[in-house]
Amino acid sequence: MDIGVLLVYGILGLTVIVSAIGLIVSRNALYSALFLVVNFIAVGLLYLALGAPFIAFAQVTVYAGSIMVLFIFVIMLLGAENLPLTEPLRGQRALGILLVLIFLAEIVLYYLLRTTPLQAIPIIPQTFASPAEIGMILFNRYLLPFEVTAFILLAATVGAILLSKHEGPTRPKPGIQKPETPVEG
Amino acid sequence: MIFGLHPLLLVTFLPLVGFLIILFLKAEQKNAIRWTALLTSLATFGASLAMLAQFDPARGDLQLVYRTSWLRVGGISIDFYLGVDGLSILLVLLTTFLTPIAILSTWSAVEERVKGFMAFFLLLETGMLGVFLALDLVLFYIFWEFTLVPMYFLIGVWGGERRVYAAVKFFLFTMFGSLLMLLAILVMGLQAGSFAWNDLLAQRQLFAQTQLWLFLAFALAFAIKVPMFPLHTWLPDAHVEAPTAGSVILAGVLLKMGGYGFLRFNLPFFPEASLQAAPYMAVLAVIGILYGAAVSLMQKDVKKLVAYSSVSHLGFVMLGIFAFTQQGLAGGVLQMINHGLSTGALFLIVGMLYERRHTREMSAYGGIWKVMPILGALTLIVMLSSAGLPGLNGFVGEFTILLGAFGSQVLNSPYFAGAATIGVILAAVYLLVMFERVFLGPVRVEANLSLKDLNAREVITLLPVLVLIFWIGLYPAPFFDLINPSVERLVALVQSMAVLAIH
Amino acid sequence: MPMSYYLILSAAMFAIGVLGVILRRNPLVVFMSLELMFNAANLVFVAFSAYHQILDGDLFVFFVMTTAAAEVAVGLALMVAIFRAKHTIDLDEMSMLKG
Amino acid sequence: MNFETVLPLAPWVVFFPVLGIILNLLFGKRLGEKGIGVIASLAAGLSFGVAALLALGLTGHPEGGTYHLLRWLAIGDFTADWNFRVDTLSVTMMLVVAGVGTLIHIYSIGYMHADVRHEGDPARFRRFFVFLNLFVAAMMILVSADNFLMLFVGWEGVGLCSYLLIGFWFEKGAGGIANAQAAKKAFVVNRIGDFGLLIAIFLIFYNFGSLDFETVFAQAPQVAAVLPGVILAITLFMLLGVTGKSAQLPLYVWLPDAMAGPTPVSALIHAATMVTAGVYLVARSQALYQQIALAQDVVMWVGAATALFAATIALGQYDIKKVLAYSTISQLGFMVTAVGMGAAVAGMFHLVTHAFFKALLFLGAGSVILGLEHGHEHAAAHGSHTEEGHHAAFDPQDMRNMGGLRGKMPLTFWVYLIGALALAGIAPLSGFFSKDEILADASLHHPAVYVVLTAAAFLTAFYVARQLAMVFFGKPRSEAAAGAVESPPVVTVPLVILAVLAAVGGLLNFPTTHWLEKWLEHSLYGVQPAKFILSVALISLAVALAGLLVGWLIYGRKPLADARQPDPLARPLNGLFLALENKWWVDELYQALVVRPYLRLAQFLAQPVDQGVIDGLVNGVGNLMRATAQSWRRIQNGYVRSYALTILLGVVLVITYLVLR
Repeated sequence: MDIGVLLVYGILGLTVIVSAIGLIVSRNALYSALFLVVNFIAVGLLYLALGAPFIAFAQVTVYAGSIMVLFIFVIMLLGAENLPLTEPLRGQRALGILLVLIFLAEIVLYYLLRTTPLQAIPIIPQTFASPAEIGMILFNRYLLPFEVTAFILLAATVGAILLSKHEGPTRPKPGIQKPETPVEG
Repeated sequence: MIFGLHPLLLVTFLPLVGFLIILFLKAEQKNAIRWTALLTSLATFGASLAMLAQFDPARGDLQLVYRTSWLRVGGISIDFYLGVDGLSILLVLLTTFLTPIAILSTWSAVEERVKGFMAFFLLLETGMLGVFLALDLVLFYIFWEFTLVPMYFLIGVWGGERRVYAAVKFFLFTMFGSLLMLLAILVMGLQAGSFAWNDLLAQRQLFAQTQLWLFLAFALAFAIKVPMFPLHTWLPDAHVEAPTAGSVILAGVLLKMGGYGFLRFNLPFFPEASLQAAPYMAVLAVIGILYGAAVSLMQKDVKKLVAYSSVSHLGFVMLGIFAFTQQGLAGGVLQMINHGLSTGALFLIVGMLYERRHTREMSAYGGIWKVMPILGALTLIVMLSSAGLPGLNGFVGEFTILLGAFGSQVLNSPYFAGAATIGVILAAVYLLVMFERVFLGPVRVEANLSLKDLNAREVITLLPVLVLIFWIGLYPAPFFDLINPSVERLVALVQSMAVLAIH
Repeated sequence: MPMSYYLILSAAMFAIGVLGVILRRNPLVVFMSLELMFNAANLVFVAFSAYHQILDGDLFVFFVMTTAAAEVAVGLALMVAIFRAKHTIDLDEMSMLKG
Repeated sequence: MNFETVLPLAPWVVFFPVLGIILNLLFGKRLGEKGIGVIASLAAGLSFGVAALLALGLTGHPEGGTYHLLRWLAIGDFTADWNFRVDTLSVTMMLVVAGVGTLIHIYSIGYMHADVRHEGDPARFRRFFVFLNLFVAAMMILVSADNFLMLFVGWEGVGLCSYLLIGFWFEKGAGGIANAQAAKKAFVVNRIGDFGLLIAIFLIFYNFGSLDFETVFAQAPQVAAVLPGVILAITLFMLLGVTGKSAQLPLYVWLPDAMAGPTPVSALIHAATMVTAGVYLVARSQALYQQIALAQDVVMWVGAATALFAATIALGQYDIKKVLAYSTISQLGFMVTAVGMGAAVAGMFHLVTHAFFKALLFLGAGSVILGLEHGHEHAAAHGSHTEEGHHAAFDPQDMRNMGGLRGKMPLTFWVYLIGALALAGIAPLSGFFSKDEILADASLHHPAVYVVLTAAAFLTAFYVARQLAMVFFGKPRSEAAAGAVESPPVVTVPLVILAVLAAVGGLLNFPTTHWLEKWLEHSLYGVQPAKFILSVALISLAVALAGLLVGWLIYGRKPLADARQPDPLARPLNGLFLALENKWWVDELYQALVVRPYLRLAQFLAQPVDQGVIDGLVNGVGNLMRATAQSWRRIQNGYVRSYALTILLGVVLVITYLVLR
């Protein structure tokens, strides 16, 4: 394989990992958000390389674009609070890191021991995963999930509006009234 | 067929019709709701009499069988399977007989949430009838558990001060026992490939190895319901807190489900295990008789006293059942009816007093016979019936049970019956003490001086019970005619097993 | 490119996301870490889609994205609501539902 | 009279009283006291008529017969029917019960008319007659039963009536509750006896295969030959029932307390009829008792001991009815001794004569009490100031408050005297003959028993003299006694009739004719001809006279001066008299040995055991669940990151499994 291509891939991969690490170690949530944008874009480039242009663009517009705007907006709204770095939960940090390492190791082990070896990804034809093709499948085979997704989005919208709405003076909730002592006899 | 319907279906589900009608009534229409409930339960009683008319007392097997496929789970058919025989017919009649009486007793006692009360009551009736009529074990279990729900609410909503505690205790205690029974039912059904009673009976050799465990699983559920010593402590709490009508049904019918369960399932399915367990069960029964009598003597609350007396009385029933003689078993069945009548009536009476004075403490009464002569006289009769006075129903049951137990080949010792006979003395002690504290002596509390005697409705509530008390006491032959053939079959079955076990 | 590269990259990303969820007390960062994990999964989907030359993987990514968007919207709204009530967004302060 | 034609009448001895009950319950309120009394008396009287017809029928057919009314119980091989047995023994009992019963019904019309007003609840007049009719019905069931189970029905039925009538004035008595407690005591003590009878019935059924008298008695010799122990057990358990119902040692304690009932009740139930049921049972079951000598000896000695023991207590009592009550116990002891010795005819003879003279004595005592109550009310109404302080405490039954009634109530005095002398055994009154027959039999076979019984007879005469002296002689010791008046004819006429019967009752089994013996030998097992022994008769007469004389010397010559003076015997006998006065502390003994331990046991079971251990165990399971949950709930610490870590742990574990699988 071409060394240049490999280099490009290497840089992309490295960007992904580094930005991810940056995300979780920055104390300022705003930095984390920016690292995440970088990460998304790098992953989006990988999608392009994997012959999925539609997904790549969706990734950039939906994730790196609108969702991140949402994040940054909320960060601004709530104030980028800097929480102390001390860990109040005993053993959380050590145990967390340990378990994650085990997890990684196990994944690798599983891949090595339990799966048939995978070949390289074949050359992808130009027409594969074109937006038109995706649209065809989406509105034929995946019509129902598509509609369901739409419904989920609608529900999320309504929910988000309701949750963030400022509540007025608290109204008594229509609950169960305390029963009077029934006459027994 | 009655109106083109199978009589057993009609009997079982008629209360549900009333339940549905009540659902459509407004909560404020209290009288309409009461009348609907009363008329429904009376109609059910009528239907059960029609069932009785079609019942052939000479046959000891299952009659009026209704069977239709209901569910299929994993290749095993669960049938909607109803039927009646001599063991269950009197209990069905007792249920349909006591329900209208209990409903009538609530006429002025329950003023709050009448709609819910009556709705639950009719649901309860369907549940109880289902228990006595179901012949498919899964169906039986469904009805069995189903009765818990309305009763739970009757105690928990319309009960006394500690109603929630009592309701939860009642629910969990009985639930605990019946879960093991469910396991046993599943084991048996999966092994035999059917849940129908007669299929399982025909294949009972399949459980020959495991029958002791299965017996214990069933017995635990039934013994809690009966309740046998030492599983009885839910009963006083439930009785004390339950509303009057609830107590009547609880004592009158729900407890009988335990005894019936032993007769219907434990003895025929696991005869060897039953024979093996008989002495132990008899010991518990006798302890229950004496213990219940002693403990009830010390109660200050009338309802508690009656509740503990139930422990004592049902000890007799269990002794009769595990004597494995015809007299013992037939007496046990009849004694269940007797206990339902006399204890039910006692609870009605306590309810009538409570409605007037709003206390159940015996110290708050005294000399009531003087101010309420009608109630005094009626209570006397009921009390004596409970104490087993000859000529009244209690004696017939107790005597036949004791006679059966005395010569039982299975128990093989007259000491069981001898010790149980002491319970007859002790029963007189606690009942007379109760009667003395409440009805005799001078009127000590001023509030009691102005008590009104029973009104016509209350007399009508008690009168049918009294008629039966005398009828069974003086001429029980028709009742035994219904019971005997089925009991004969049961005894023959168990005896054949006993012979096999010896060889 | 060998498949394994993508898988390892994805696994690493996922692990980092998990670490973020477990170690960070800022719920916003936790959400971002969750997004990271989604992305890791998405990457595998897309990779296998290309490997097998079947489009279904891509479509799943599409669904994951929309669901993630919905989740973020609701989650952030929750954060705003909680912040209004408690004036902090420290996850460790939100432990009222303890036994 | 053809027996076959009268036999179907047999159930009517029960039906008539039941009919009376129903009529009185339905219409009594409208009819008034007269109507109630007439209906009730008529019911008892018709019952007597039926019994008399049956007796006439039996003269031509002395073997008797059985009338089948209804199948009662039939389960498997066990059957019991409502069968009425008509033979000489049962008809004798019927005649006594219905005869004395009818007289007492009539007497009660007058007595209760006054009593309900004295006690302040006239509405209870009807209730009294309902109970009285119920008693006659139950007693008739008892004596006409053809099997042990039906007998048991009557047996407990009369016990119930006893309970109801003792507690008739349930709000009266010491502390307002004593009457009710006396009633309860009677029922419970009787239940203890009934326990024995029940066990006996079970044993009979399993060893004879039937409860019918005919079948059981016919097999008795065979069974006794094989299983003598079983017969012994049957007879002794039966004896327990007898001691309960017939107030023998050790279960006699209820009878003195039973005097709380109205006096006619004491006369009918607690003297003449019900308490003799035990004697009847042993007489009826002679076929069983005569198989086992030991059983007979036990019965005999129980009777003899009771006869003497109760007689001693009677010496120390002041209540006119209590004296009679202990005398009844003592006389029942004579009867039980007789049937125990196998002299069933003598026992039955004494039963009949005792019914006459003891009913007479009780009714006479009732007449005295009525007179005193009248005098007391009269005195109170006329504003006597001296007694004001004692107004509530005045006891019209206390003999110390009486005295000198001979002049105030002459008719009552004369009939009472006849009854008392008959009780003392003075020839030629009825008591002499019947008691003599028992003594004669005892002297022949059981000299020790004879001595005991003679001693009892002496004491009997002594306390009779004491009572006569205290009640009728001397001068009135209270204003009530001074103001006493003779009772109305409705009270005195039955007294006169009973007095005649008590006087001539001895003719029934007069030593030369032996009518009763010839009559009863058809239905009694193993009747041996009674012998009249002149020496015994003379000794018994002498003893009776001596008793009367000694009693007269102590109480009659120098009567008590006032109500508070101690008994003349109190000083010479000292502690012994205290023991007699306190009835040998038997009640206290039972209280300490039986009642209180049982109450303590019950309390122990109710509180620490039931609520503590058993319910504690149940609630303990619940609490255990709660405690477990309490400790496990810490896992739910509320930190979402902690939960996330746990999820990760789960994931790791799952993958571990997948890798290692």
